[in-house]
Amino acid sequence: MRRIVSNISTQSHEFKENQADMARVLNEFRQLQQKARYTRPERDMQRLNKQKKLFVRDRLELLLDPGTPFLEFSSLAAHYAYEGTVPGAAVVTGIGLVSGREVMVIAGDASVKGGAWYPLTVKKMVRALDIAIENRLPVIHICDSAGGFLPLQSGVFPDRFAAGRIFRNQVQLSKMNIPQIAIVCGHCTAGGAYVPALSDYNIIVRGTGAIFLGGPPLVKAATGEVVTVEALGGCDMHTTTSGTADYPADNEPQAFAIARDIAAQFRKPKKQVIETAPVEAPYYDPEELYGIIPMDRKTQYDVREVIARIVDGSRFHEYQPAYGKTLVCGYAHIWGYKVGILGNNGVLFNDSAKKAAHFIQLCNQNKTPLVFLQNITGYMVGRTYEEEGITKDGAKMLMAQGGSVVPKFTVIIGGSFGAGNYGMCGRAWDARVLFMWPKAEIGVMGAEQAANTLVDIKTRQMQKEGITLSEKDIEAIRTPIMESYERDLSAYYSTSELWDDGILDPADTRNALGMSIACSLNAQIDDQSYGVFRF
Amino acid sequence: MKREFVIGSESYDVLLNKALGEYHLDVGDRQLAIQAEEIGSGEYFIYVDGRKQRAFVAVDDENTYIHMEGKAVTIQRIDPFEKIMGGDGADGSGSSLLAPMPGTVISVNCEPGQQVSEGDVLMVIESMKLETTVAAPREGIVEQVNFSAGDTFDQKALLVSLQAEEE
Amino acid sequence: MQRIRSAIRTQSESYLANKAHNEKVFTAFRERQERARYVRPERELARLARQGKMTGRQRVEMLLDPGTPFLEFSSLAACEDYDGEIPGANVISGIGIVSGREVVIHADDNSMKGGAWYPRSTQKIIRALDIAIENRLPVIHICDSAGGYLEDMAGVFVKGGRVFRNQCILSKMNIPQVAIVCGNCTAGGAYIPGLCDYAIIVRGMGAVFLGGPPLVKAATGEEVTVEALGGADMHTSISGTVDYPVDSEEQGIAMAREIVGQFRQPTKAYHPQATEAPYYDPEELFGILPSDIKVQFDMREVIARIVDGSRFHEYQPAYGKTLVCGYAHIWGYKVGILGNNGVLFNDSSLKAAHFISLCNQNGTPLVFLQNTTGYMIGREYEEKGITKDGAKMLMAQAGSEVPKFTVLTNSSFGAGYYGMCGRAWDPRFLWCWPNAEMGVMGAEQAARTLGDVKLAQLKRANPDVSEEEVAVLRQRVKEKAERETSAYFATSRMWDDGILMPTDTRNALAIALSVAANAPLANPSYGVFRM
Amino acid sequence: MQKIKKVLIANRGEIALRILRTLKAAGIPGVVMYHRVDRGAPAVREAEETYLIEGETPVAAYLDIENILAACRTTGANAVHPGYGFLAENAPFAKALAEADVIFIGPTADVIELMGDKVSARKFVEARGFPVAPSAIEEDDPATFVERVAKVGFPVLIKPAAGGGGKGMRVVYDGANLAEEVERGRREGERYFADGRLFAERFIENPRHIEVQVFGDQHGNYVHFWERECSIQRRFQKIIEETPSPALSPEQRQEICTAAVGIAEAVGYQGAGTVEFIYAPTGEFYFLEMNTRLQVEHPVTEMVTGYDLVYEQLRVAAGEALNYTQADITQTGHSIECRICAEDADADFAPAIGKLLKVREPVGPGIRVDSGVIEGQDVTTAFDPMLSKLIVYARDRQQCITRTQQALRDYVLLGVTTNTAYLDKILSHSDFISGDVHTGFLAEQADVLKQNLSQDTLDFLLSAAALTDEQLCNAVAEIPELYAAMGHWRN
Repeated sequence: MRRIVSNISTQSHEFKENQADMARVLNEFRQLQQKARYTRPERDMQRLNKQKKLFVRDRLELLLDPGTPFLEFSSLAAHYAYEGTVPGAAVVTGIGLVSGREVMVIAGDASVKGGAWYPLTVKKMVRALDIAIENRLPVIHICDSAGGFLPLQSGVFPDRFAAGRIFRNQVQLSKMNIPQIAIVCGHCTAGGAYVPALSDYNIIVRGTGAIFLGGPPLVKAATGEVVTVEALGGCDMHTTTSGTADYPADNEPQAFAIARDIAAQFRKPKKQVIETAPVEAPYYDPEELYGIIPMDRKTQYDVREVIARIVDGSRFHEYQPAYGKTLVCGYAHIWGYKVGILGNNGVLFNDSAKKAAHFIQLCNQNKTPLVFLQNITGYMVGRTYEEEGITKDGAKMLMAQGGSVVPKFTVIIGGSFGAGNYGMCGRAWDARVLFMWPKAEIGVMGAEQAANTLVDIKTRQMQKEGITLSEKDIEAIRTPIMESYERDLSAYYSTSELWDDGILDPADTRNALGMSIACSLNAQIDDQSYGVFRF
Repeated sequence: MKREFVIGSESYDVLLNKALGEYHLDVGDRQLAIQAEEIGSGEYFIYVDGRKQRAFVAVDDENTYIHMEGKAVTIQRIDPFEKIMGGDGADGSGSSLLAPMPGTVISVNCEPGQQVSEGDVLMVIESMKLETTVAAPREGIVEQVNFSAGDTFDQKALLVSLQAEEE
Repeated sequence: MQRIRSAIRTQSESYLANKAHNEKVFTAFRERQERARYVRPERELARLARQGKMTGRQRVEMLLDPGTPFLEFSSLAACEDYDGEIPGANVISGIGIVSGREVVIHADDNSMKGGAWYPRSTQKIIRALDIAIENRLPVIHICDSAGGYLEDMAGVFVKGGRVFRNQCILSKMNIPQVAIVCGNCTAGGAYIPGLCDYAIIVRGMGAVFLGGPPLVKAATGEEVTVEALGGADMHTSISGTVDYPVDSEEQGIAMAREIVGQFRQPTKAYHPQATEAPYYDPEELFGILPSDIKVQFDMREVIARIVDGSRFHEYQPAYGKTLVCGYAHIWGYKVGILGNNGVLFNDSSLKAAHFISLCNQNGTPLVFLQNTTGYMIGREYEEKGITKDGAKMLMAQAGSEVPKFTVLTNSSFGAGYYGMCGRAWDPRFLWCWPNAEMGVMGAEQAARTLGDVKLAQLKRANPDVSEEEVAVLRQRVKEKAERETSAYFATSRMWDDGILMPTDTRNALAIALSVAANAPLANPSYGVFRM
Repeated sequence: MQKIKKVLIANRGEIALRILRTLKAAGIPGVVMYHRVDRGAPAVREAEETYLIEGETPVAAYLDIENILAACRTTGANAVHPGYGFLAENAPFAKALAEADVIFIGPTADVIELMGDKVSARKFVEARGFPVAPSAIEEDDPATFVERVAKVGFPVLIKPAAGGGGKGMRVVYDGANLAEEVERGRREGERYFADGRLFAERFIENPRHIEVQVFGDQHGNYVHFWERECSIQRRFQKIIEETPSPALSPEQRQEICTAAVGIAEAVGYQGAGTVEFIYAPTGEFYFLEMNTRLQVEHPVTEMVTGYDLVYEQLRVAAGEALNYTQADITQTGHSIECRICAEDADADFAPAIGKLLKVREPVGPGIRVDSGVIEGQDVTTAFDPMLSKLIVYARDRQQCITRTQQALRDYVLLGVTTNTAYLDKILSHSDFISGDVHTGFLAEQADVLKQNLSQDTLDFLLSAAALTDEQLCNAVAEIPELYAAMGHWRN
């Protein structure tokens, strides 16, 4: 495989400007992430301390194999929700290694509102369990939650992907023979009690862990019975009397050590075999991405420069290099795993869409996972293209992509607009994971375009009512719309709403993809099959 | 994976990993590229960042003995996770010893106020034609003994209780 | 199979009181549904007349085989969103019979805001397509939408992709789809016909393009007419994006019927036996359902008014009596019914897990009739392992291979809602009765708990709170709790597949049972039961 | 040597093997008696004939005279070599053998009795004009012993009248707790030697310990085999011995050796014996005691003189006459012996136990290892912690030191903590190299002699420990390569 020849000059003014801009953006991103991870009100930390409970991040370090990576999902979930008072949606999820096994970790963050479940908490947990199901990953639940956040119960409780889905997914995992461990470090009340109960193995920490369908106050209210937490659902009761919990632990570190021991008993998954090659670091420094990604999202740049900084040895076998050039397709290796990459280099035309459909089929046939690098404003519009059947060519691409049996991975590296988001395997299309870069944007159309369209409508309405608007009036309407749109388009908004699995530092993309691909191979790849292509 | 290596009174936390065929050892904030080549039974060439030493190594359950650079050093190996595990907690540090099944007390081997160690026999009971010893699950002071020899008891009867542990 | 002996006396005071109360509740529902279906602003109807278009609902009626039922989904979707201005979320969806085949119909409701897609619209389409996937039903799309509602595009766009993803999956599953393009299909919407096996376009009315003329002009400066850019003739003769040109909507619908007539009839996983009407009049349900949600009623009385001949083989009649389990037939289809008769105890949970396993073993679909306040709490039950017994029930229920159907008859609170196959547990269909309430806890309890919290907050800020202020706060919290636990709140958000009149339950379940048989049944298999 | 038909070796460890080797070379059958705990020991393995003994403790078994008499009866051994330690200087034992008509390879019982008792030995020597340090003997008047000790002058050394090997010795620096120390010394004497009588003498600061190997036959011939320097001691026990002593001028050497032969002659000594002297920094020397047996450190003498002292013992015991004169015995070159002990020098010489997992003895010119252990053997606290002796010979002292150091470094003993590195450290000390040492040297230099590991060595050690930790490597192998390569990455 040939090495991509980069045309980037790291000494150029443009590069340095881009780099400085990215430094600013990344700095902001890291600060936000740091804050979401570690900054807590003093009294919450004191409370944990008083309860002899560990901070969720420390729990993770006790659980995970030392010196191994952890791919955290959606660290900025709920960033814009609940006035920003629920960092990370009060739960930490991610893939890590425990006793050498790839596992999904779902850890309630009791330092945020006692670990109460907000609607986005539940969404994040359900998503993590979906990832576990899709990738057949054992799950380790670290339970420490005050329970559903009552004022928002309607967002937590009833819907298909609300809290019930957590337990439903647990059952599916069990049915699929994918083990789960629950470590009960705090209270598991009401529905939450089912998290340990539906786990194959559970550990409960003496003195702090408790499991009950109704806690002492509720019991008192319902039946008048007065009972202590320990007697109602404490460690010793459940491990000796009810059998609802399996392993008593004297303290949290011991509980995590037990969990590690349990995980060591898990059968190792039989991995789907795909093509691999010896691992090679990218020839070009991934940090050069900072200077490659333009300051202005609308400035076009060559996606090959991105590929060169993600793949092994910066080597890339480009498929149909002369055809449908607005979509770059080809094979490469990431951490040794062979992948088929589709990266946008402009608007999707008929030929680019057909090229995509063809290349996706090839990858399905030879069981090569797909990586989509989205930087797309959509499919080409206009008479020529409609006459050529842009819709049905786009539909071919969707049919091939939506019908794929190989795992798909999406990184939104720039814009993700219109049907391009769909064609390039957006959220609705079941990418195993979907990440965004900090400057990425996602929406039906760009903010400016949307704002203009809306202002047009408003102006026409006013005109109908006989009012003519001055430039200033129009600006006054436009500006707030623009601002609100820009927010809604931003990666931060997307990640807040869990439309993605998290924002990535571009230089982290290689590792994130490497881990995601490795995990995806726990599920066997079916034989290929498609729907009907509209030819 | 981590180990705590103890040499004399000094303790060293190390982290070993193997990436792309190469072992790396993290010691403090330094990372060493290391390798061992067994050249004879218990005899090795050890490479650290490209430098070489010959070493004789013998290992038993607890220690590693290394003869290198003309001297022998004993290194105690501690798996931090096993260290945390300690007891399995199964018997718990619980305070109440409940009868596992109905039966008769054969003998009482402790009295209230007595200091007992983990594993001390507190009572011998008989049921289902089997004699079972009731042992102290942890160190502590006997709080209450609820039966005398010859007494019968029901399942889950509180046989002996220990004073609660100080927080 | 024995007939249930009803203990209801239709002349009793409580019966009559209940009936009076429920008639009000049910009438209010009917009125609300009528409004959502048919009442439209004059100017919208005038616009349609001007364009020579039928309403979405008229199109559906014309499409269906005459004299056959239509099981509409979520007729009151979005009824509590968007100020109630987007009736049925601008989408009509349901199961009907076309050319003798059961199909899912998705028709854009063009009679409000040009049929624009709101977030709830795409949600409703996606749900209809999910139903099609789960039950292997062909889909007929009647397209006539102004496109995504721009002011809420964030809510439409990212999740909306699932419409098209589901279309691809249906195609991959060999389940045919037909699109009738009666209006503009712009941007993403263009993919609905694009991804269908068969697409029909009405000349002069329908158009398909990724970007309409204004967008094209803005993007490239090109000026082009709708017809030239994406009209019937262009697509059916030049691009090949659409298959059949037709001259009118009526012709389009007729063409669709002809196409559906070509579909292979599905192989059913199970078949009905001869049917029998319920012995007891379903209308009596009006007097059985209590006027106060806290008053207990015997679920057997409900079963007696839903199942064939009111016959019911009750399983373990003496054990775990707060859950009624047994076999019955609905329109000839054998079902296993689980109905709540009180709080779920350890024994009732074990009974449920056992009975569900039996039904999976013998391939009997499950019907859950919910009236639950949850699982029993307290020391004794925790010691007996109520959580792990509940977990067994969940494990059996969620691990089920047979189709499941859920009806919320009265209250659905706490984990009981989950155990009895709530929304997250993938019942093929889930309906609420108009009187039903759902939530983590009952409205009263929620209002009390939340009110206490809010009051404490208020008192921290202002220690001299007046009695009136307290009363106002309590009232506000109570109203909010009541609203959020109501069936309307639920159906607006599509936590269900629609509100159902109790008397319609028998028919709805029968249609559901029939379509569910399109998907083959897998052998029973479960996760690990925590013993 | 017709008189000696078969020799019972009434000892264990390295000395048993060392005696056995000479017997084998001389063509005399040897029997090795052993306690069960020693069943894997090299002497037991190499012996053609063995004899199992029992006792309440392993030590008691070797000390049981009846055991030995029975062994002789059973095996038909008509001679017993006691080695050193155990019953080597036990007069009743020598008597019992004589009564049983078994040859005791050593001096006569009365000589043992005379010289084995420090007090009587001292009196005997003093009376015959040999130099003796100021002292007090308890027996003379037990009631005034403490006062008399105080009169000897501080510091004073109190030691059991019977005994040796440094056991039960204590230095008292002032009168404050003298009575208490005396009492303690008595108890220890009773415990070690079943004899609580004490003896005190002036403690000479920074003395050297120099001893002379003497030999006598049954025909009135007496020679010496020159001196040995034994000043390197820890807890009053020698761990490095050498010959010639770097401290003596030829005149002094002659003087001290002549004195030693004189004492041997005075007592009519038969066989191998050692006369020990205290050698003060000022150059005076005093008689300390006489050991009526072979010494642990005898090999250094063998190395520089070329004689097999065990062989000579056999000959004398068989009644043969020394067939050489003093002039025939020359000191050539230099020899050092290191006692390899199972102990932790860095933890106050705490005895170490364990299984010898790996043993690899040094080899090379001038290197002799007298070992009592082999790989796989358990080292317990049942006996003395000495595992083996490393004896090195070279043309001069300087070469001998470096050769010894190299041999120590090459000596692999794993599984039990030993003092090889400590010995190496001593040999590297500039005072040792210049020969400027005394019996308190090790205590004085304890800090300097502590082991310290350089960063570099530590890196290698930790690496070796990690890479040979099978469990650790297995756990590491559990981590898929990808994750190991990424390390502690966080997004």
